[in-house]
Amino acid sequence: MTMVATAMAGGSLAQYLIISGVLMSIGLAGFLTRRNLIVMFLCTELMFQGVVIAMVAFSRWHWEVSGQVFVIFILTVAAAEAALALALVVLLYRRRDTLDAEAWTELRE
Amino acid sequence: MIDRLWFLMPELIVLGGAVLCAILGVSRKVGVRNLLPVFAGWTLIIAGVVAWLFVYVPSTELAAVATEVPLPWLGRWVVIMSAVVGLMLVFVQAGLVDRVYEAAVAAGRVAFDPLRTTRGEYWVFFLLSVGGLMLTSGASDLVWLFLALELTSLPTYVMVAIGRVDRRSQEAGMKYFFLGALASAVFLYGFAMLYGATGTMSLVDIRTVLAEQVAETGSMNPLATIGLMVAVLGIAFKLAAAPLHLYAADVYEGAAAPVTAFLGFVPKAAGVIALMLLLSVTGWQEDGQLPQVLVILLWVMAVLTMTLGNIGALLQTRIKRMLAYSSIAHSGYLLIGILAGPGAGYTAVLIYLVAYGLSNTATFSVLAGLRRSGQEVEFLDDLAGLRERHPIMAWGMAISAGSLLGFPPLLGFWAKLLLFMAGIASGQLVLVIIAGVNSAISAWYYLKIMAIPLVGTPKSDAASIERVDVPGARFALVLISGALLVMPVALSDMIADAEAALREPDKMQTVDEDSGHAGGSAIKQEQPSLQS
Amino acid sequence: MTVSMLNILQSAVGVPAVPMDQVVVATDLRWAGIILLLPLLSLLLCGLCAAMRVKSKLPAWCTVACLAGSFVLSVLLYVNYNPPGEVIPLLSWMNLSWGDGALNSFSANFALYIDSLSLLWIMFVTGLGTLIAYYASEYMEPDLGKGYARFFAGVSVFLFAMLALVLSDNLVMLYLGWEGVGFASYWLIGYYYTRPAAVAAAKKAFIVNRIGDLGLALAVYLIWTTFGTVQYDELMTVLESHSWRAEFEGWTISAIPFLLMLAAFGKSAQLPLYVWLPDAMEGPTPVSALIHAATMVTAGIYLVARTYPLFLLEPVSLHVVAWVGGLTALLAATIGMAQYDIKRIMAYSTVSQLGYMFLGLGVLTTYGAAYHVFTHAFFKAVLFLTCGAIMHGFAGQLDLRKLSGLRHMKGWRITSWTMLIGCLCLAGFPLTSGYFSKDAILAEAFVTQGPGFEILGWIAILTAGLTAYYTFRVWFRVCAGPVSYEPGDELHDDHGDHGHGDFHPHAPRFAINSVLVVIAVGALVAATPYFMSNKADANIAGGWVADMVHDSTARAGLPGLAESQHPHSEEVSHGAHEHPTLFGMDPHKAMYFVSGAVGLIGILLAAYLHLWKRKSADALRGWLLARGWIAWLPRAMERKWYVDELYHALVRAPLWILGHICYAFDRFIIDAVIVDGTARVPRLIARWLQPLQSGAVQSHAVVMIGGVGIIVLLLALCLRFEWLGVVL
Amino acid sequence: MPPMSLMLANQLPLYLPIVILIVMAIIFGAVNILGSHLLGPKRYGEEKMSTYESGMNPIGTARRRFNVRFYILAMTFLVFDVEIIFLYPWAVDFAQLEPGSPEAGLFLGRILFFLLMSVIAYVYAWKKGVFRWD
Repeated sequence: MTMVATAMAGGSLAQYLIISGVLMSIGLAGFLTRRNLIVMFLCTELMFQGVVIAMVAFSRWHWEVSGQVFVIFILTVAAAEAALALALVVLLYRRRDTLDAEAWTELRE
Repeated sequence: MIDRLWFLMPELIVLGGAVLCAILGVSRKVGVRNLLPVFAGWTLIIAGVVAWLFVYVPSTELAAVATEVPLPWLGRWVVIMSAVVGLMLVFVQAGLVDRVYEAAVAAGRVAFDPLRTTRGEYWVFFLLSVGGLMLTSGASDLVWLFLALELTSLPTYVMVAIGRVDRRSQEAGMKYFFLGALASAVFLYGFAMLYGATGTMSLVDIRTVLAEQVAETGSMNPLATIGLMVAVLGIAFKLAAAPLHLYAADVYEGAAAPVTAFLGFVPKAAGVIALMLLLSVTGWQEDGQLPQVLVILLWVMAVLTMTLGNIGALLQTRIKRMLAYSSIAHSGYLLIGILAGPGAGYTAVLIYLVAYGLSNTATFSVLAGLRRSGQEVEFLDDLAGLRERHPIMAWGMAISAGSLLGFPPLLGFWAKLLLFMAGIASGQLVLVIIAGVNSAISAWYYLKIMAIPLVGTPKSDAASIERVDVPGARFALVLISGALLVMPVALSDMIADAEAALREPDKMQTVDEDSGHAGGSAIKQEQPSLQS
Repeated sequence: MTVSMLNILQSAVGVPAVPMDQVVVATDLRWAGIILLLPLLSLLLCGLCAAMRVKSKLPAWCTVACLAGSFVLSVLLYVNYNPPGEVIPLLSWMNLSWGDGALNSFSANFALYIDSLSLLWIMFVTGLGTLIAYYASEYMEPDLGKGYARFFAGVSVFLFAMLALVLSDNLVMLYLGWEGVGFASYWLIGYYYTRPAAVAAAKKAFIVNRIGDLGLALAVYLIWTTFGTVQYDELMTVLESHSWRAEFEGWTISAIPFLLMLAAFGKSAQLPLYVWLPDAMEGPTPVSALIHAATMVTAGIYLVARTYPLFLLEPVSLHVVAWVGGLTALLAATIGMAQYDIKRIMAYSTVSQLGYMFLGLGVLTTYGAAYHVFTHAFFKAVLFLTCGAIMHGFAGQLDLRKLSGLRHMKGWRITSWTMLIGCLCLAGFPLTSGYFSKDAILAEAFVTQGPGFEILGWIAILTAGLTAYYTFRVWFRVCAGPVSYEPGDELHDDHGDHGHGDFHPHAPRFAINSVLVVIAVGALVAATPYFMSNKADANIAGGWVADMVHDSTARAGLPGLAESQHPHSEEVSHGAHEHPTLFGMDPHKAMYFVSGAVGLIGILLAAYLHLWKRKSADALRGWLLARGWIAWLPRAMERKWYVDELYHALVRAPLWILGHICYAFDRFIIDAVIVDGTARVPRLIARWLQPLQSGAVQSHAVVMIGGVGIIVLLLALCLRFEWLGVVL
Repeated sequence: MPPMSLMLANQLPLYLPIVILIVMAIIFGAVNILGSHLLGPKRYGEEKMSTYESGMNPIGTARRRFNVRFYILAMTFLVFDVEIIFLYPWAVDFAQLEPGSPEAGLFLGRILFFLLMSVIAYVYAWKKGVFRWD
């Protein structure tokens, strides 16, 4: 375990950014390809977490704490969004009995 | 003791009003629930007056506090603007939200259930969102900017969904929420890169660090540049600027007309102000130049936005969709001002926001004030012959659409003129010419909006269009139409105020050193004096 | 780092505003503001009448009274003003200054600029406005209680805007008036809004005018940045001070006249923006007479005359003005020859005559142009008003093939004879007013030196002949010959139950007849200013009208003015060195004979083809159409040289196509292909792709993210970023 | 700066313990499943194939709707849950301030304001009837 800790302390920033980018991309790909509203929402959360990892990594890299403060706020806003998404999903499900994003295409040109 | 919290006074008042609305909204008494719009309105009035008379009065100690904020006096303009336009929106929305449920309770068909009423929540979200817009103007760091933007947009998602009981409004809310969350993630990623490149969250410090980097390496840090680009593109969602504009048509159409009036102004204004802060502080360096990449980016966005918006509006028959596309086009015009930069460009943007916010609210107040067999008016042609039944509505529509088109002598014309002049002055002649051509294209559909209610031949079933029984929307319409006609008289005052709002902290401080308490006159000393 | 908006203005202002020495600020003439206020009052009264649903002719009388008041005050103003020009401040509006010194300021106030040019204009605008409003009180009778008040409100708005345009002392107020007359014109062309053609015509007029307005807006801005002021008196002072020229040799000097020209061509219906004017005839005839013949369309001439010193700085711009004017005159005349709708013929003749006026401006004879504006206002108003009387009486009949011999019909004699007077003037029949004003322009085309001006002169003479021909084609067909007529398709209610067989045309009554006679007499009398002595400068020809221009901003365009009096037009030569001749005579003298002869030939040709041998006109047309080598000519003339079709192809169609491409993209690519189309893609791919592009949320998201990605990638690649690896 | 692949290669040894852990976990799982599959007796019957072999028989479908109050309660929980995130950093900082100083008072005041907001949220939820369960 000490080796892991060493990696955290002196490890390359690139690795964290790659993880962050991968999370971001997975979230994006999921958002674009999945049709279930809840899964889509989870994917946006995944993107937020990608940002969070980047923030923490940069914060550590610069040895400056405000990045981590930002993370706390991002998590809070993400929680608020989760509550909102939950309410919205319940509302939509009651209306149509489905969570398929494709069922909601009444508004268009 | 003057603390930075002092600057937050109007926002705290709005927060207090929101709390009050939340608690009163679950009251069992109908009278109390009906008072909510009144509370919301007074909250905004008090916030505006406090900002006007007490908060942004320059003094030495306040100026010392203000140095951490990039544009400390911007709040004055934004808070008062939000309060004024917000008050108009209160009139437009009052009594129109949650009608079905409240009517059922009043008729005794259902028992009152605090869990099912949404009137209180609506006004809470309304106030919070307006408060978010006010907060945006005071942002000194990325965290604040992010929180203010989210505070502005999160409530709007709910307002869209609960604004009326309709499948389409729920669909609109869903689309708005999901795409909004996506856009938030995008601009957050941009913020993260910006932070990574500079190692600080504070906007002022970011500028210093970037300037140092430019001085060392001769060009801007690529990571910071990409970060800024991504952040700008993410914030473009709030403005409904291309390529993140597609949601606007669907959401505006799906939401209830009073909510659409709100959507057309508050999130857009917040986005514009966020862009102003972000770019003025990080983008423009000491040499007065924006990095070439950002210039190209904003240029392309502006052209795409106004062209796609206007062409989209050309072929619409549904009036809300048409206005949605037109509001996209207006974002494109606003981007010209942003591109023109601090000073003339931003001054024009501030004035344009007021003109656009008022005119937009007025057009939607017509739609909010009319019903056809209990439903909203959907097609433009339905308004034909409106003048004969409801002349005030028809003329108000003509004046506000004329102002959106930029018809002299209405306020919208002067605002557009200032924007274009600022664009030319900053060397963006081609962009302004494109905007002029776009403006000409937009005449096509704006004239339709103006002419059909006034001189159109009514359809056989036109009689079924009725006014709603709440006079708020008409009241707002008359007020705004009058304002659009009268405000150009005070144009030079407005320019002076807008310029004063854009002062940077250091300059303000020098003014205040010798002027003691009489802060109001201190502002006037450096701004253009008005002779009459 | 920040650049204040006012700083930008400041940096652009480099010219010290020299205190003006000539133009006097006259506060004692402030009552002149009432000239502007009276039409506003009339608008207010008409609005009240409309609101109270007045069914009588009250709105008409209100308008006539107010306009008559304006006219009287205009004449009083002419009597009372002091020659070099006066500024009458009314209301302060924009007075910005930033810092000390004269150069750090911008003003645009509601103030009146009174000089001979603006006085000439307001006098005929208010005078004709009064008469035509009186005429309209009878003409608009069928609309009593319906659109009557709306019509007169529109006329009042127009008069107010037109007077503001003419009287303004700065370009910003002129711009307001400019937009105002455009709006009033839109209002009145679309008066019969139930007719799709009228609505389309109104829209067309508005949109075409907007193109010109864009030019004016840009020109005002450039003038401001270049000269630091938009007020005429300061502008002229700056232009006349020699110091500024060394500093300002920028591109703006060349651009300003061309932008102004664009604005003038839009408003005054010149190539290539003339297409709206013939369509504007869809409005009520008094409107056509007032706005689209006599007054509003001359606003372009006024603008050029007002800013003439700016044109003199860039001689090429004047050459362009001359050529565009000459070619428009010819083109419109040829189209007018082949039309059958008399009102449309008059519309094309207006375009053609406006072309003459621009030709006059281009060949440095502002007084000729102004004189022609003056005479044209009268005789074209008469022609339109007679057309209107005929249209009114014959239930909308305007086809000259279906009307004949009005001269012999009871009650139509006054109409016929006043029309003859109008025709004679328009055709340039010797010793009529049109003859003198046209000669002044034609002769100067031969005198002034410029690229191909001699050719231009011959084109103008040819056009004069064509004008005489098509004018008398109308008169001989409609008023002369045997009596026969068919009613039009707009039977009023009182004729509603009559068939075509027992249709009785109702002849014009007192209001129309009296106005016709007064204006016709005016058209004849308009020749006298040519012989009245000019007080200001005995050296110049042209009589009293030359006097009118002499004291104004356009005085540089007076022939005979000594070279020394042209302060900054060294490049623009009047050709005084070698005096050119025409047929061995002084062009001014020769032109009396040449144009008189050409006009007579045209009239005789028209008499032959349309009075004595009416059959032969059709035979000639048939003969022309049968010859392959020439058949294109009559065909193109009848189809108006395919200009509308050309515009359709060049401007409207691409926009329409672009709009539909976007619509189709949305409909067939976004909705059909992405949403529905994926279902048809083979199942293997669909299983992977369908969720990507099916739901509407995701299709929006794809565009969003795709857009962001493409923009970021392109920009990043463009600027050759070394990728993120370098940063880390 | 070395190429990225090289940087990754340098870091790889650091991950060895994780790799070992993952490999061990896989081996453990695989051995158990394979072992029971190979060694265990195989007998099928109706009782054997039911969801809970030795428990109750399931009643109704698993996709039963839950009362919406569950969600509302969950959201209310979320508010107080997230609040904790802010209390921790505050507490850590507050401990370092000099007790009784005006700075500490302001610090305390701010967190009390923050808590007041939560209390108001609680009152609102209460009045809204979130905690009623009828």
